[in-house]
Amino acid sequence: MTSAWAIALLILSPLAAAALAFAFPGRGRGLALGTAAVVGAAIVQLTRAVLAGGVQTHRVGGWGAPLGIDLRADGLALLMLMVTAGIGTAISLYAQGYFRSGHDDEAPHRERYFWPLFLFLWTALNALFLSADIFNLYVTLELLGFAAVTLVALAGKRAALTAALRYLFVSLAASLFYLLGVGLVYGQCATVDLASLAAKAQPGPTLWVALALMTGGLIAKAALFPMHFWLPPAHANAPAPVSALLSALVVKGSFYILLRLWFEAFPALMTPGVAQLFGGLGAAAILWGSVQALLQPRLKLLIAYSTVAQLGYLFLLFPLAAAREGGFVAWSGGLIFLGAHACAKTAMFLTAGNILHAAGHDRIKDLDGITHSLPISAFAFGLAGLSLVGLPPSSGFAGKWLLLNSALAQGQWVWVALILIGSLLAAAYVMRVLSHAFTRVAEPTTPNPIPPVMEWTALALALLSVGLGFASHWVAELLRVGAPVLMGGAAP
Amino acid sequence: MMRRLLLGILSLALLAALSWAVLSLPAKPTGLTEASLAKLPESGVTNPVTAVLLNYRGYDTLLEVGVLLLAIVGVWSLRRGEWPANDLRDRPLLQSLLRVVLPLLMLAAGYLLWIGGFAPGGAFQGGALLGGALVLAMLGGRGRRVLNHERLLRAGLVLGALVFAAVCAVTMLLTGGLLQYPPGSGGTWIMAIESAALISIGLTLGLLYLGGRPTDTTPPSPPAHPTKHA
Amino acid sequence: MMLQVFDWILLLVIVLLAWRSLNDRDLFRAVIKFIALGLLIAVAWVRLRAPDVALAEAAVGSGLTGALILSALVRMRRREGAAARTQREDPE
Amino acid sequence: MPDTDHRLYLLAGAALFVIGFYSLLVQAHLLRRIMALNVMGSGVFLVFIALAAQTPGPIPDPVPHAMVLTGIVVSVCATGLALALADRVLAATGRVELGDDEDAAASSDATPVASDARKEKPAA
Repeated sequence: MTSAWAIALLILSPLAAAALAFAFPGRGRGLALGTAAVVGAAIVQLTRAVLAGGVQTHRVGGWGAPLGIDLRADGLALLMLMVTAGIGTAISLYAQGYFRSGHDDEAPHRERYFWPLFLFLWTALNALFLSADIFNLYVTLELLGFAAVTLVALAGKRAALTAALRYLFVSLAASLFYLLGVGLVYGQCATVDLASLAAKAQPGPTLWVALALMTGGLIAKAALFPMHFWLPPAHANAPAPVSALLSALVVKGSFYILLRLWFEAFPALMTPGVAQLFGGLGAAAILWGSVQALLQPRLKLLIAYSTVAQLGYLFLLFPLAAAREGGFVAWSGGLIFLGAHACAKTAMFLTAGNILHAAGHDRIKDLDGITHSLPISAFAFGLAGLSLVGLPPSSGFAGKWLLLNSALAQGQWVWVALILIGSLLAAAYVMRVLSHAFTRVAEPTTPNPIPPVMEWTALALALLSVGLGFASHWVAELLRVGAPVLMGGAAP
Repeated sequence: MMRRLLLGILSLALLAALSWAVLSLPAKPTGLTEASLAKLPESGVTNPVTAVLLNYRGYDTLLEVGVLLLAIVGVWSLRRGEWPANDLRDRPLLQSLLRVVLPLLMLAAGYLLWIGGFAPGGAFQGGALLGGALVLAMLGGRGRRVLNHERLLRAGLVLGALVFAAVCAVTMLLTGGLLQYPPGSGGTWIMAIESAALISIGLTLGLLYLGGRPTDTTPPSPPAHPTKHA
Repeated sequence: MMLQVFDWILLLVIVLLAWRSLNDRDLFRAVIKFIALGLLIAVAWVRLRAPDVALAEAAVGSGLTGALILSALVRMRRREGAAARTQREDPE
Repeated sequence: MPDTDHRLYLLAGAALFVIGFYSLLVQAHLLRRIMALNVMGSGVFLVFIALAAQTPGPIPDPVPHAMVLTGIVVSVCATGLALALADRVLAATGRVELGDDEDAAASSDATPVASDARKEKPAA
């Protein structure tokens, strides 16, 4: 398999599987697992190629930018593809158990539509991570948004429907902000190719406004404080596997585009003020999200607010990685943390789904003794919490450690303090859940049985989130391939 | 009221920023006109817009066909379709009009597809006409046989995406490049994609009007008798 | 000169119609204005020498979107009517 | 094309975008919000097409034209999806608006629909 084939298969196989899953209802799970296999093989191949030969670019149609569209795989894109594939595979295993263990009449309907929508989501994510063209990214964003919104609505309950519609409105308006920005950029620079933009972009009114529009749209989609309001209801009311996908991957798609825009296409516009502004919003997100998480009565809402908080860490990457000194340390730290959070959050939402199905509710104060009935799930939640808080040897620790080192090296004490406070708050809300879960009760209630696969997939992801910590050196090496020039990374 | 005022001020500020941005654009932006025209002979079509849509930036269109399919999957997952309330079944004159108009619309859709290669038109415009024809048919209480054949509908809806994906794979085999057509054969490949896409686009747009999955879409029995006596 | 005047009038009407179509108290009239707006925008595409886009706008942007919204309006009115009736039966 | 002032079209595009955005924020009715999003979209497309008309050469730049065609199709898909979802929301809540208050405290399980059937006062 050449790297061109690998790139093509990463997009074509989930797309074709999505279409087939719609045409042949009932084959969804097989198609999803088949996609997981093909995508996995393609990623292995592409990783080999990238580590051996640097950034892999494929010119669609043979035209090349600016007339054509380029697809590009560098270290960052590969990391995102890997995280997506890992979580996508886990969800492929988990979902059937989830939809069949619930006790409602609509479950077959939900399962039937879950598979094509899920595969469309996967298509959109793979296409987004490989795209090097800001208009093409718009199309992937729409694909991603439609799939995400519909998946939330699949829960069918009133709260889920309302949350889905609000999410759709935010998502569509945000896409239009982004698209208007793309139009202005094209008018100014006559190209929509990320790589060519860096050479052509000169700060000026048009580009400032364009970038502000695109950033505003992407911040809303990424649910960065103060545009986070739509996230908790949507993520908390969606079916558990969907919540996991949304928190772990979907919001990060928009974050990924922000990184590409500011660090690669428009580094000329990345002033210290802009970087500090992003950092400030991230700080507010960490504090606000964590406090809200502490106050939530329901487990899924707690996890959703935790997502609001943890997204804040990702935005610390802007002030820390924009510096030439120690920039790459922060860059790799932030992105390792992204992977850690994705796996941990998936594990947590899957656990919450297990609890909902087994106990029939997810009220935190009534979780006493849940370890007795769902020992594996409780253990998975604990492990995921370990990584979320950032305790060694988890990958959450590795990511935060690198961020801290970078902040220390640059003397940016505010961020040092913030990372530590955020970790303490995370420890507090994780403990809040665990203290209930591990409380012994005299007469444990007998829960509804759930398929073992639901527990084991949650555990696998929690283990992955911890275990990735041991691979952080390797991840950093991967990320070096094609890292932005801004931080002194190796230019392709 | 306070909220409106605040949002009004915010919007005016946005308007000012946007005006500033568009007025600062270069008076003669470079664009890609020249490049598009220069490569036009190699693209397999002579309408530059079609060349962009299905050749230079054909990959965008692949994803767009995916968006269309996703939209209908989403709508079907959300609700059951409803037959239009004010259907025209008991109007014989309109019925005979439809008998003429529907085939004409389908013919026009095919025509638009065909001329898209060298004049304004193409699969999207043709598909829109086809969708319009489907809407009219539904309003007239026609097309029931097709609409109740769910398997057939699903096949028609995914046709565009699957053919497009297949062309991507075949071009990979032939030239090693995604959507890189072998020299001289661009027109044929584009026509293959567009023909399949036309059917899917038309069906999608028409079925969006139905607003849901077509289970139990047997139209309610004609309301004529009970209402007349009421 | 004539054409410049035409552009001015066209764009003025487009902007006003856009405003009215979103803020008309009567929802039905608002929808009709919205559809008319789509047709006028198709004219703008012709003025900007974009016939491909004009065709798509007239068929999809104005025609189909308009039909979708209009039929949704009819459906919503029916549902709202039903909801209002059941509410009136409530003592509250 | 000397007889068309493209800046006028660019400004009109900006105006449509802002009108749509403002209405999206202040209007509560779901249909109006969906129409507002469409108007925003038209504004964006107007900017694209006006830009294309300005480029030197015998014909307008076909690249933005193709992008707008893509955008129009995406818009109609979004409208179809939004209308279907809005209808579900109406069926579930009896309201054609999104409440501000319900989600934060909403428990996902078994809240009776009736408790939420209160309607806001119709505007005059």
